[in-house]
Amino acid sequence: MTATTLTINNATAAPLQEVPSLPVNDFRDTLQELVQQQEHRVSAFFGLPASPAGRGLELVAVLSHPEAGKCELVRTAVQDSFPSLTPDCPAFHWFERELAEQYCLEIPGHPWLKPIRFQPPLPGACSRKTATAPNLTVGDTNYFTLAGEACHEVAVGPVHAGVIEPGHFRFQCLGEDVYSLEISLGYQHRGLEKMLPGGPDRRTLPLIATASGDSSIASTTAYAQLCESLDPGLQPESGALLLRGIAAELERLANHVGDLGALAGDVAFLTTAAFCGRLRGEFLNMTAEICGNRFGRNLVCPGGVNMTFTPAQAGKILAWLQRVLPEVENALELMFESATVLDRFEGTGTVSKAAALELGLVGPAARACGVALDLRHSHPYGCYKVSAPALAAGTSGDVLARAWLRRQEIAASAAWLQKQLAGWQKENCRHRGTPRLAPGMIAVSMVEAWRGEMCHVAVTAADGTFRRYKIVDPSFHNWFGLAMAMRGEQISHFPICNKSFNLSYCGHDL
Amino acid sequence: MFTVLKARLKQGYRTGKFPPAPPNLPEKFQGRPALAASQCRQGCRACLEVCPSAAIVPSEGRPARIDTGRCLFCGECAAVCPGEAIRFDPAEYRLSAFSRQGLLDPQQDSVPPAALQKLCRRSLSIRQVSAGGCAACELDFNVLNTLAWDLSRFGISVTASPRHADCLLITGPVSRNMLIGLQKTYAAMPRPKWVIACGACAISGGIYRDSSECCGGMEEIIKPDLYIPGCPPHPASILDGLLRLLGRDRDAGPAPLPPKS
Amino acid sequence: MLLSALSCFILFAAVLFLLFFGAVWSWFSRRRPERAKWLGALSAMLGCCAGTVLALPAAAQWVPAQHFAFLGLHWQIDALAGFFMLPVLLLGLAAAGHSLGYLQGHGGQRQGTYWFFFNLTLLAMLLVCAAATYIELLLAWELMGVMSFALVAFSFQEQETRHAAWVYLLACHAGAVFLILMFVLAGNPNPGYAGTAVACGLLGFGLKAGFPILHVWLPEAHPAAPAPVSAIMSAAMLNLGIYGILRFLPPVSPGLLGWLLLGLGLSGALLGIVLALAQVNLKRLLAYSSIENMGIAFLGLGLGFLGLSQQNAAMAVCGLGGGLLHLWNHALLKGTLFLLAGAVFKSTGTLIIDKMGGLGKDLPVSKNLFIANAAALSGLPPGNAFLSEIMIYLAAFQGVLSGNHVILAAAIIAAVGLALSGGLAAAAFCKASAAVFLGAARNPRNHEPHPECRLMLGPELFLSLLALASVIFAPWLWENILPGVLQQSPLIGGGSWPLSAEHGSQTLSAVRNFSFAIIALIAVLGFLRHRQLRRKVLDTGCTWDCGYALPTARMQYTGTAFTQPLSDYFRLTLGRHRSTVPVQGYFPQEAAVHITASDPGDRLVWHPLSRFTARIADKTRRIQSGYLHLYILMILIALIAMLIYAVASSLPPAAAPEPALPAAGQLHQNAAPLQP
Amino acid sequence: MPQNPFFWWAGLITALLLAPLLPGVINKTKACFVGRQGPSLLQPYYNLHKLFRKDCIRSSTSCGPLAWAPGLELSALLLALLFLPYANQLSPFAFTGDAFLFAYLLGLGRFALVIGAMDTGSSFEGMGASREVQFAALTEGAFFAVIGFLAFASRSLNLSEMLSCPLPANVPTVIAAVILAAGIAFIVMLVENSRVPFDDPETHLELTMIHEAMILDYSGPDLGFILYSAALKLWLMTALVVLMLLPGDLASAPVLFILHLLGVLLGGIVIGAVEAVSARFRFLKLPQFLLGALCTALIALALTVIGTGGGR
Repeated sequence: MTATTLTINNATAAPLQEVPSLPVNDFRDTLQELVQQQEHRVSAFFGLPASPAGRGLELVAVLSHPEAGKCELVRTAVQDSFPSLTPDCPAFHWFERELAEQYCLEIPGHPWLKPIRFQPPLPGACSRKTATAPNLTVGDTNYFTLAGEACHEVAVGPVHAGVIEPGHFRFQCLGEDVYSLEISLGYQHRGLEKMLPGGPDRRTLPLIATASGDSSIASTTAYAQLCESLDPGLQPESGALLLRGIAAELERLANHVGDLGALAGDVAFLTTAAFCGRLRGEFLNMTAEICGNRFGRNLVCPGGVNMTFTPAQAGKILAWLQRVLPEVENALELMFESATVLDRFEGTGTVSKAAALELGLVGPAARACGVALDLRHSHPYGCYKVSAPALAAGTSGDVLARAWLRRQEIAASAAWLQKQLAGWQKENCRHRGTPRLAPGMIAVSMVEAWRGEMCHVAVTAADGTFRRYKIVDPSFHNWFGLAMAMRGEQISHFPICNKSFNLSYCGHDL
Repeated sequence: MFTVLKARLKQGYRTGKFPPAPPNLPEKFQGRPALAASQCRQGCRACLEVCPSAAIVPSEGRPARIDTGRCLFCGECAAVCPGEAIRFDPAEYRLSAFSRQGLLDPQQDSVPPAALQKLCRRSLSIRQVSAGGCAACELDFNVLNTLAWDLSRFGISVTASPRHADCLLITGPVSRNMLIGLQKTYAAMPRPKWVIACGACAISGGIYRDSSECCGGMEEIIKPDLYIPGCPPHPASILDGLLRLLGRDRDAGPAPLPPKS
Repeated sequence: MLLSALSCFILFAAVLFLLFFGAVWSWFSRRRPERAKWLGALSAMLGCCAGTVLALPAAAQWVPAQHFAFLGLHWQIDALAGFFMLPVLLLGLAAAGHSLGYLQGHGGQRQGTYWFFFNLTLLAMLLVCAAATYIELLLAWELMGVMSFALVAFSFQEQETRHAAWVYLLACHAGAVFLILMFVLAGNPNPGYAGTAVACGLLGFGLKAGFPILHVWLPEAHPAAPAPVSAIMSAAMLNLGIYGILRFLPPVSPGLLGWLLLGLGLSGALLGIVLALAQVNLKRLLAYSSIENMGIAFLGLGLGFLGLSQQNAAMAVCGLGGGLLHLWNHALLKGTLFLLAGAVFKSTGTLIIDKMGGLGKDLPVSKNLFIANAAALSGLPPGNAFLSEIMIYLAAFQGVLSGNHVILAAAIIAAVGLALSGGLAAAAFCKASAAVFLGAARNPRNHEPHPECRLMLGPELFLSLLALASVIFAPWLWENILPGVLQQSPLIGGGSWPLSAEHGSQTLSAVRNFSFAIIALIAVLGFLRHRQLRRKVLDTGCTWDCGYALPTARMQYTGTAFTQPLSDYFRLTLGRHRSTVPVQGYFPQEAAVHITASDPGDRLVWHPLSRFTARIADKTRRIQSGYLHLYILMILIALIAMLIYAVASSLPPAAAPEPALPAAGQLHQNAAPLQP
Repeated sequence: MPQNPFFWWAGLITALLLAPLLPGVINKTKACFVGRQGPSLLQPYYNLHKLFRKDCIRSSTSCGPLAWAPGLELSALLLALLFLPYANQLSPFAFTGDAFLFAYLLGLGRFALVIGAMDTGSSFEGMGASREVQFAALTEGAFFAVIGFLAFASRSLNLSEMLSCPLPANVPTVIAAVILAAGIAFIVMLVENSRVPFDDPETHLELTMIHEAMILDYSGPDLGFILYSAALKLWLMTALVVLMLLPGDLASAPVLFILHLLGVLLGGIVIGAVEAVSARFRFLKLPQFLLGALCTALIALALTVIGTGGGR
């Protein structure tokens, strides 16, 4: 095949001109070929308006291969319509729904073309359609319904029972049996993608950090890498990269421990729930010890990190970690030894490996199905180019697999962290700079957040500002996986299925 | 049973001593910001230019003030200030106020609602609604239910149904999509009822105050009775605010310090 | 107020005359619907009132038992007959009133036809109660069957109704055949036939009373008939099966009868209620609940007969009395519920529970009556059915205390079964009341629901008040009526010791007092709540919907969903069939689930049997060659075979061909469900 | 056994007053198990005090039952309280067969709650109600088997005598049977009161709750009624188990009074401990579990029959 795509490394940039612009049909064939025959993943697929007001829209696809460690870029220009790829490659379904919503693009052939965020069209959407865009009521769409007088719906959300973010779940049920679940989000939509073009400015970093509040380190790292790839003068030193890695693994530990505790809580296994709830706080406090904020809000910045980190601090955190880790092990042991807990987890909410591949699931949700997918290994970036925590794997794809996988990852990250902290030499790695971006470029930065692949893509305008900034949160890939996990389940299992995925609403809604 | 008991011995008793003992704050904690007028250089706008959420309010003739209701506690202003006039007090976590004005000037703060203190002093049910937040405020509010903070010992609980709630705790800048849900939840609560805005977004819209998809916080929708600043607020700040709201100041420790002038 | 024998006779004749005359006259004036309606209804109501004046003193033994010949036949009205006449009369009165409202809109000749058969059905039921010998019983029984068949077939335009009516007719005739057999065999001096006679009697009467497996006609016929007719059939006509057993069953040892009734009762109670749980048709649910309640009554009687055989007076009295009391309580409650189901049907035009919902706002009085009667029928205090159930529990626990291991085991299983059926009944009636009256309307109705009809409300209220009254008067009923009633049964009264009402009457009065304590407490608490809320502003808001913008009525449990876990648990019994268009692929476009529950009696017994007979019939068709000489040859062979058999066994040859009859009856009944 | 009605009345009044303490004890125990301070023992009282002062919100879907259900449930439980022999003193309201009235009064309370829940037309409440009737129906059998055992062991049909009669302590099988039956009664208590491992009163997840899901729409005094009723029911059933295990001829009435009170509070601690150490079962497994409970109760009865040589 001649160069139908542009191949670049993770966290690098290339002139937009070099990305082949194919006719729509060739574009579709290329994507289909890459995804179906060559097992590529769809990492991002988004619209790029020619100009804020005028007509004309380009579609850009970023595909990655789970082993080759490269990203394939390809684009096409469309008018009002783009024939759907979903019937052949289900991995595109959510992206196409997003395109239809953001740019009023017609996607003929899409089986479930419904809004995913209930957001008004973005600037640059087909102007003819924008005028007729319906005044949306959030959550008002044609849900799939089950026929039969006896059937009923259970509608959960947007305001859920616990302290959780809002989202709407529509179950098609008959009593306790769930026949199908449809997830309708958008309640957390804050217009983030609308606010980013024109940057980077003083708001950009805080905005990126709040894309998904529990993955601030991962988001800001992805953003920093983008800026660094677009500004050759802004190169972080190795210590800063390592500190980013340390913070990212602490974030992973905190969230995984918290998730396992929440899972225990949902089956009313009080002790582990309580212990893990506290232990999660310990990891957050370690992050706060490094940067003052429990979520690492102002740690990572383009060009390096915002904080100093001394061997003394490293020693303190190492000691702290060594005190906490046996307690974590103890709390988890308790849960995984309890027969009643295992009985609830085993065989519940199963997703098959085939479905995980076809739908393009990422992160622990995919790894638990036996899909070995980890950007720290496949597309190494930052400090992971030197060494990365061991790759965890599961097979059965049920709640137990997802819980067990988290336990493995906790062990792997903890071991890696201990090694890095023990070897910390640098006195000061603080370094920050103001990005001056190269114009007319496209850059891709993918990081392995604790939920999985997070992909940021930026296209710069002629004046060195962002023309388009695309964030693909791992949750964006995984929400549909949760819906699949609930097919044919008991409705009382939904909370543990949901917790075992623990997806981000705000990361999806942006 | 025995493994559980063994684990319990290993894990120990973990409810923190805060309050009334001061909380364990990290060294680099960014607490209440203060702007020392004496060190502030006339005509210098460095802090105004870097502040991502316009939290520094300039005023004619007088030194600028810092609106904690907008502040993200990122510390950029302190970093760029040539006179080192801005300082984030690493020990001052007590940030809550009972009026919007109190966030600008703690001395002008109003008193907490007396009816609430009479009715809910020992039993407060909170219905939390997340309205466009980034999940950080939610997570740090959730932390209060863990062993270490143990909200339940003060008689404060989180309920599933707004029908059981006395208090609505909002996080997030109130996205347009969440407005109906928020209003329905408030309407579903039995009277008397109160509202808490938790985090910069809920108070003023925070970093999203300019977004066309957000309503810029609670202020215009339902007037809050308690404001808890921060992005996200530290659990200690939230707990302190809740206890002050309930009139359990003795539990909550010493009164917040007046800002240094 | 003693009535002389003569006045009794005159009253009896008057009742029969009123009913008959009303029937005939409304038939002849069927071209004038208004006249036919009022003639029929008034005569039925007057007849029932007059009948009550006759039956109540008889039941209460204020007058001695009366025997008289009338129309050349022998009739008697004693305590037993009076006791079983009372539900017929009271239900007849209520149903006649209710029919006036229910039949509104039925013009043409239908009114006259309806009242003709209605009055004659009542007449036949009274005659069954008053029959003194076999002949009268059989005549009245057959009349009852045919007349009520016509009522079941009232809405004959619907295919389902026609099918139900045919099944019912076959069941009636099969029952009659068994009864004839019973009388023939019982008259035979050969003791070897006694057992068969009892078996035939139980089959014949059991077909009417809804014995398990024999019950299959019941859930077909009751929903098909107009609601007032279902009320009469379910509340009064089923009882007559038990009446037949108590009065006409050939002598049999109480122990054997006790075990039989206990087994039948327990299986009937559990089977009935498990099936009721799974129903989506409101009247079908009520019909299955009738099977359950008949089962409970049998359980009581069975325990009572066991007590008799054990010479355990407390057990015998509590069991027999409790069983009879339960029949009475069930009659009032189920009558009301069927009438209410009629009101629901009139209002919505459907009986499918899953299509309803939110009717409580349109029919407020009916809703309250339905919930109250449903709770009472689930055996919950302060309802009247609890009084009879507690007596049956007492009987069972007397058995537990008796010291006999076998009785102990049976009694504890009976008690546990009764408890289980009580819990399931509560579930079934929660489903019925909730899915019909509560929540929001599931389907947008195509017409405005009719307002509550006073003509229908009156009888419903009347029966409910009677149910309340029977709580008040239960101890009196227990002490003054039931012993006398039981004494009249040849199966019981022949015992060597008198039945004393002492057992249990203390319990009944205590329960009655506590029932009123509950009502008083509710009133007090209601008042307190009212006072507490008086000074406050009461807000009204929609049910908590998680803040979703557009909640719909589909977001509430349907009746089927409500009982889905329990039905799934009993799926082996229910034979539930899910026909699904499965949810397929990642983006399903269409899917559906329809659940049907089939009757195990039909599924496991009658359908295989009918398939078998159809196969046999298919094979024997070859014999039907159409050549006359072949038939003559066959007759010859048959005659010779009979001759040989008669000579060999030296028995009267008349008895030999008889057993072929029931088989034929069954065959018809089984073939019926196969009709398209 | 000496009768002293004063102690029965004292027991009744204690039950009415101290019932809300029991959930407090359970929560405190759970807090101890995980190492936190936990809510105050008196927290349930504070909650009730607050609720009775708040306003109500009526659901517009409701057509009545939502308003009267809490009162009906409370009245049923108040009456049921009259039949227990507190401190092993015979209840002055006892009559032959009151055990059945006791059981059915609990059923009435449940019916009221379920109808009230269905009145809201909410799928969560429907879900809770559906589960409630399911488990209640299946528990009923086990409960009656326990009553059968008690009736046989005490040769009485009156709950007071069943629970307070001295047992043939010299027969080991009977002792074993009593413990077995009390275990079943304890399980019945856990199911009836929606405790772990059958239901979880803590996780506020609509989709997995039973009791909590049914009361989502009550507010103010109505919710207060319901919470108080729930506390009463918990006290009632715990006292039942305690009285089964407390031999009537053990001591004098004042001592028995103290013992029965301590027993109930200890019951709260045991419930708390059970909740702390076990996860909640799958709903699908519960019916088998309850069936097992029924069989065990029947085994207890059989043991007694064999132990006492088959009756008198």
